[in-house]
Amino acid sequence: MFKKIILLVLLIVFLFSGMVFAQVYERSETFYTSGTQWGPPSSWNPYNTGGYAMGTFGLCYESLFLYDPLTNEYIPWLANSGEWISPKVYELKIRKGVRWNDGTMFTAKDVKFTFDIAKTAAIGLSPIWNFLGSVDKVDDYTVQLKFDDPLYQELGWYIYNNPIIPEHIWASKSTEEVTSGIGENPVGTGAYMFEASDQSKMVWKKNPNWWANSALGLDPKPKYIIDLVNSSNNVALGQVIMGQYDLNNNFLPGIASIVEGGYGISTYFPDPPYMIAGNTAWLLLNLTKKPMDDVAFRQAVAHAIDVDQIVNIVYGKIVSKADPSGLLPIWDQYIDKALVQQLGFSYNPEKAKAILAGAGYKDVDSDGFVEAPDGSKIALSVVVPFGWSDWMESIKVVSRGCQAVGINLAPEYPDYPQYLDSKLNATFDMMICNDQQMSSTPWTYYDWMFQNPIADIATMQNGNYGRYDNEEAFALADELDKVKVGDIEGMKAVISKLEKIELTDLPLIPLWYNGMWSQTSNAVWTNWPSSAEDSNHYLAATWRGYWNMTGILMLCDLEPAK
Amino acid sequence: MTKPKKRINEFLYFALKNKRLRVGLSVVLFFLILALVGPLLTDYKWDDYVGPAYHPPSYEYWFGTTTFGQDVFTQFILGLKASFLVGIIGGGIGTLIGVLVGFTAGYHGGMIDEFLNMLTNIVIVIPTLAILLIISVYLKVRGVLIESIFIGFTAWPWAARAIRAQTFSLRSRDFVDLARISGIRPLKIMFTEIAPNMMSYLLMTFILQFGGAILIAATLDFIGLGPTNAISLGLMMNLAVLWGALPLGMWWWFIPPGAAIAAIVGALYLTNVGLDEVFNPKLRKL
Amino acid sequence: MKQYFTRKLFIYILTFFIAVTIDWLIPRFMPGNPVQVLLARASLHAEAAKEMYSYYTKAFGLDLPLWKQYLNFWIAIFHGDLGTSILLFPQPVIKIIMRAVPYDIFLLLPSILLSWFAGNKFGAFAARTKWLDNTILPVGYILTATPYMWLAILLGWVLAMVFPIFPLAYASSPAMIHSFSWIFIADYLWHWFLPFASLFMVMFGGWAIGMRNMIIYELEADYSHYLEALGAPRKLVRRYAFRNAILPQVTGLALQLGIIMAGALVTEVVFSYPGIGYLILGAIQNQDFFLIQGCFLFIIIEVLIANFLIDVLYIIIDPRIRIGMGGKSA
Amino acid sequence: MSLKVNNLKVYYQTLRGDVKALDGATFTIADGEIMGLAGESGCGKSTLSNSLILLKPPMRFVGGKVELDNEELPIWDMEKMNDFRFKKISTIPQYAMNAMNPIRKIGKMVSEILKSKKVDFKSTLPELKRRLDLVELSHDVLNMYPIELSGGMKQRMVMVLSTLMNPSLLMADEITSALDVSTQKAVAKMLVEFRDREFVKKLMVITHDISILYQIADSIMIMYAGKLAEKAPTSVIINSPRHPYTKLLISSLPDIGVKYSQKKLTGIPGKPPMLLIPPTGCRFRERCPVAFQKCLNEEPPFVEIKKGHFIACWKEFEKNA
Repeated sequence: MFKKIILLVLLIVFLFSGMVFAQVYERSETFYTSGTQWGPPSSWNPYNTGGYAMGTFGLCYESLFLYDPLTNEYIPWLANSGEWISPKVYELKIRKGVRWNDGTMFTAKDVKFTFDIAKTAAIGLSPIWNFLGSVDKVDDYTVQLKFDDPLYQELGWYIYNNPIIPEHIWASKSTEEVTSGIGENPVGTGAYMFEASDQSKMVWKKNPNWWANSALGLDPKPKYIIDLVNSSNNVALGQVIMGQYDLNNNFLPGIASIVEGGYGISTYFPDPPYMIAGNTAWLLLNLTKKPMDDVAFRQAVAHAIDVDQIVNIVYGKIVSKADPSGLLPIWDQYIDKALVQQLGFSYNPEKAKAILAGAGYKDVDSDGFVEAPDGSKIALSVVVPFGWSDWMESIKVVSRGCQAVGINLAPEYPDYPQYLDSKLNATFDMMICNDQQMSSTPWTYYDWMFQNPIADIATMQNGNYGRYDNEEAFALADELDKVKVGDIEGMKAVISKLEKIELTDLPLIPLWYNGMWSQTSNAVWTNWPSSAEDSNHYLAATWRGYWNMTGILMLCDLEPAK
Repeated sequence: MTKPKKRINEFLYFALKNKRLRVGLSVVLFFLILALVGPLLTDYKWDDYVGPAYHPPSYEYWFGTTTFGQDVFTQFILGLKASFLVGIIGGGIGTLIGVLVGFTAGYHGGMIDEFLNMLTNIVIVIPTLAILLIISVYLKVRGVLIESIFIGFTAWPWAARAIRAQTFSLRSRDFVDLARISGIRPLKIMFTEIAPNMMSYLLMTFILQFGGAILIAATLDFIGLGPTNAISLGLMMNLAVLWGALPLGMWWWFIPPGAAIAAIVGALYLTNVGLDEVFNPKLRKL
Repeated sequence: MKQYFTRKLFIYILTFFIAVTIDWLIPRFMPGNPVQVLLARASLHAEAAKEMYSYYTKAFGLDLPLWKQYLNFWIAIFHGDLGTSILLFPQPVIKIIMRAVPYDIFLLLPSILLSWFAGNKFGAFAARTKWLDNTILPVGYILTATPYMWLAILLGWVLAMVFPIFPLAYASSPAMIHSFSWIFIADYLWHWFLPFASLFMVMFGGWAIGMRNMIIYELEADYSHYLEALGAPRKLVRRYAFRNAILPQVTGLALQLGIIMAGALVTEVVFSYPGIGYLILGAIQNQDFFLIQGCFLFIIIEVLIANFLIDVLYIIIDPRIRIGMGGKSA
Repeated sequence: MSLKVNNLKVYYQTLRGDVKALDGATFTIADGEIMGLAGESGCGKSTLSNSLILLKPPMRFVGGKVELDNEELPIWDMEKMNDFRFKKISTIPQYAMNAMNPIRKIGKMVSEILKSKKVDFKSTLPELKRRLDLVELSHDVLNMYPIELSGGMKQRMVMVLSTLMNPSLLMADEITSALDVSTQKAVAKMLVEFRDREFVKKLMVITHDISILYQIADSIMIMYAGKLAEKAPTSVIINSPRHPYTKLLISSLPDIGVKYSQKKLTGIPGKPPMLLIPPTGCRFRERCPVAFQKCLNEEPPFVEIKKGHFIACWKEFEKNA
């Protein structure tokens, strides 16, 4: 029996002498990535927003514009230009000479079709029809969007976040197929085409006659892009170290030490926080419950949390502390510094205690924890989903901080559905949450923060889970939506009002900026984006929605390693 | 028939003579003592941030530190404690149920046997993970105790089978028949006539259940179905993998817990064989 | 014989029924509802989310009364329809599982069978061979006492990280797409080895010990003594003892299956090996209840079939059962 | 031709030291003789029979000589003995009920045993069948598994198998104890028949049941505490025993057929000495009604006081003298 096993081993060894490195996809022309796909690739439907295979939108299907969050610029893509020819009419000039990868010409009718289909099928673009009147094709390369009451910021988000689909293929699909079909054999205008997929990977093949080659002189270097299904942290980290990924977008604990450790692994910033801030981690407070409904209490909590400990110990410095306004660094220009200076909070246990005392929170029964002014006991919990290791560590810090100032707050780790349920139905006390990714406008943030009507929060699933009810705030959020995209001053004006409300009422407490986790290897590809002067400043991320935030340009700037 | 007392002395005699038993027991005892006195050797809680992160074993951190600078030794000690708890409670419950079911089935036979057999088979086949999954969602916090009880309630089938077989062979012995004829109640017979003659067997069953419970617990903890409010050896491995201890070369984080489990359970098995050789004259080697 | 089987069959059917019912409960018991989870994954815009919610609720038939859902579940099962995955929406669960099953079969069958044969042979060999009994068996004890995942972690760490001889993860190299080329098969085996080895070793220890203890009893049994008294050579005595000792080992196999499955699960997790085990963990982490459900249903069926086969095998190799069924008795 | 046992010493190894279970036995069994061996349990009779065929730990060969048909038996050597076992010397064990491999068809088992002893099964088969007829077993048993046979059938099957090679010496250890009275008689008769048909030359029948011996044995040997007490033709032992122990033994039997070992020897206080450190002198003296000084110091030899009548007792020697 042992012989058998030994034989087996021998056999394997034999088979491998020489064969191991005989690969089907030539390493030197293949781009390995991971960090988006949480299970085997299973959908190539660009409208399956949360589930389409990595790259379906961005590599295969494309949008009218790209958006560069670091420079706050729109880059004409399938559209040459978009202009407001009248206050309510937005005219899109469509790029000529673009072909779908099945050879068919791409024209205005595809764009019109894409907008129209959002009317019948419930997809990400559908809400535009709340303020869009009609879509008219002027000629083969001109489309006009006629609005009843244009929401500029929102439109600004749609034009780079919505995949354009080919009418000649999608016209025949039923509404179900559009919203939840698998969408195999995707036909897009993009730089890559479907090559293959299996349990653990998705393979994209370069589209030899991609329009941008000639039109923009862009040429993505990798012949193949292989996206590997996410594996456990240790596997991912191990493969990063061994240079088996070119780009990895997983949250990898200890990556800092790897970057310093000289494995040829780099991140956008050479030193802390290493990563570009991708979203804000908030502490949500349930305002429908006592004592969270008390501003003073919320202020106390805000002052009680030692965010630096989370940043330094839990995350090992790969994240950074959030501005009290919670606005991401890319939106720095919108932050009203003076206001923050005046109303902002920071870690200060003494002040926290003072605030509590001042508001009548006293430790009556001297159990080390304060009671509410009305004398009732306070016993609260802060929750994150079980298994979200970094957050689980983080709320320990949060609760320790609160307990230190006398607030009885305990960490709890329910399974995700419980977490979600308590979030949607406002049964939680406090929880961590980071729903909003970076985008073209702070409006997406405030829309999320001040989502209304409160009655529909559970089904809309788009923010304001603490049930903050303030008509003024709601109105301001809508007002911001109506500010023209280019009008920075106009936006600042509204945003500073929103910040004032936010900082005084603290409906939620911004804690830290989660990174746009991105670690790159120079083993096979070089010239990665970085903060360095001489290199490009695109986003090296394969996450859904990031290819069209300059991710695709990152591919074109790569250089094969010598 | 020699007198019980003399018999016990004899057992002790062989027990002390038996190398396997000596080795096995001393290893188990070593870890048990470590688990009991260990907490005195450390003044941290398992999740306190006590020192530098990624710190290899050193004088002040015997087993090094975790990604957050938690003391691995502290986690290890408390994990050990949890493991023994699971072993005793889980193993105990498992044995108890196994004994009850096995006895009743083996003693009564017939329909009762049929039924209990069926029950046993069913419990064997049903994926306990599925049940645990459902339960776990309903318990806000899962503790070591809950886990142990759960394990106990799912791990008894093989014990039941083994004991059933034993009882079968015993119930036909004359001394049992005698008792039966003289109209003693079955339950009484079971515990006065049969049980004493199976004591050794029961003890060994318990030991095996004990070891089994520890292993199962480790598995559950590893896939995150273990305690949510305490540390355990399985959870240590889970965390180590979660935080990339392998690629970061933090061997001191994932080696001790597994090694301890292997050592303890292995020692238990060894003890078991030792006992077998002690109780079963046929196997005594001189 | 016949009524023996009918009885067995009855038990199996009952077990299946109960198991499936528990299985059905999984998504229903979970707080919150799957659709919300699904929508939460697809970060949609408010309006869209609202519409999708009602759409999916219908799609998953969650708006029906419970008893109807239960009924439909059974009907669906017999149509091989295990619902739609959330994690891998909109893929049907059955399809996902079918893609994963081969990996399990090629991993589990060899490791279980090889370790069983090797372990038994070896245990019998070691028994009553003093130096072996004292040297190798302790190792055997440590092996069976080793948590599956720990051995897997160790092997992975030593043979993939410290000395990168074998790959640390996946069932095939990232540069390969399934094909029946030699290169692929070689690559497959290369990735298969570590998971196989760790499973094999742990089980091997168990079987070896089990057989060793069994055979020692058998060697002391009356029939062994009689053979010795008749001056039968050691070989014959041992052969008889082995034949008798193997029987409980077969039952042991049936009893072990559940634990082995769990072992396979964690092993696959450690090596990111895309079998059902790995799928289950992914499903648990992403709360894909329908996938969890499907996987468990599959495990239940696998275990039941395996048990049944073992029952049959047992009847073939143990005359006592066969005759007992024939009605005759000693 | 005969079995000559000379001062055979076989001890039991225990952790506390050697138990002198068989402490110097000297006797002979002539061809054609059926010798019954009786004594309380633990007196060493099983040790004697086992040591002759299967002497293995914890039994230890200490000394003495065993000659079977003028050929010395290397009983201390497990391997060498294999040449004698089955062919020259054989046994019907106490546990005859489960002496056969439960998962082998009996016929197959027999053939495998024969093969292992380099005996051709085919040529032996007719004889085997003949003997099955003799013990009234149908030939089908060869195609059956042991559990398909009743206790008595198994018993007979083992008898046939054990004697198949016409051994010179056969030992039957407590073969009747597990059987009901009628079967006992049948089995006992068969033993005699086997002897008459010369399947076996001589037998040593160990039993609790003197009544059986009374029917079949030519001579009876009484053992006490690892020593031979008395050996004489059956009638003598039953009617005019000389050794005080034998006397008590016989007289204490209320009526033939009761298994006396189950109750204490009435009338005699005390119990057999520990054989770990046996007392000097006669081992029976503590319970012996007629014991005197000499018994205390010197151990009585086992001597032939009359033709075929051996005893070990100072008192009797004096009478003779």
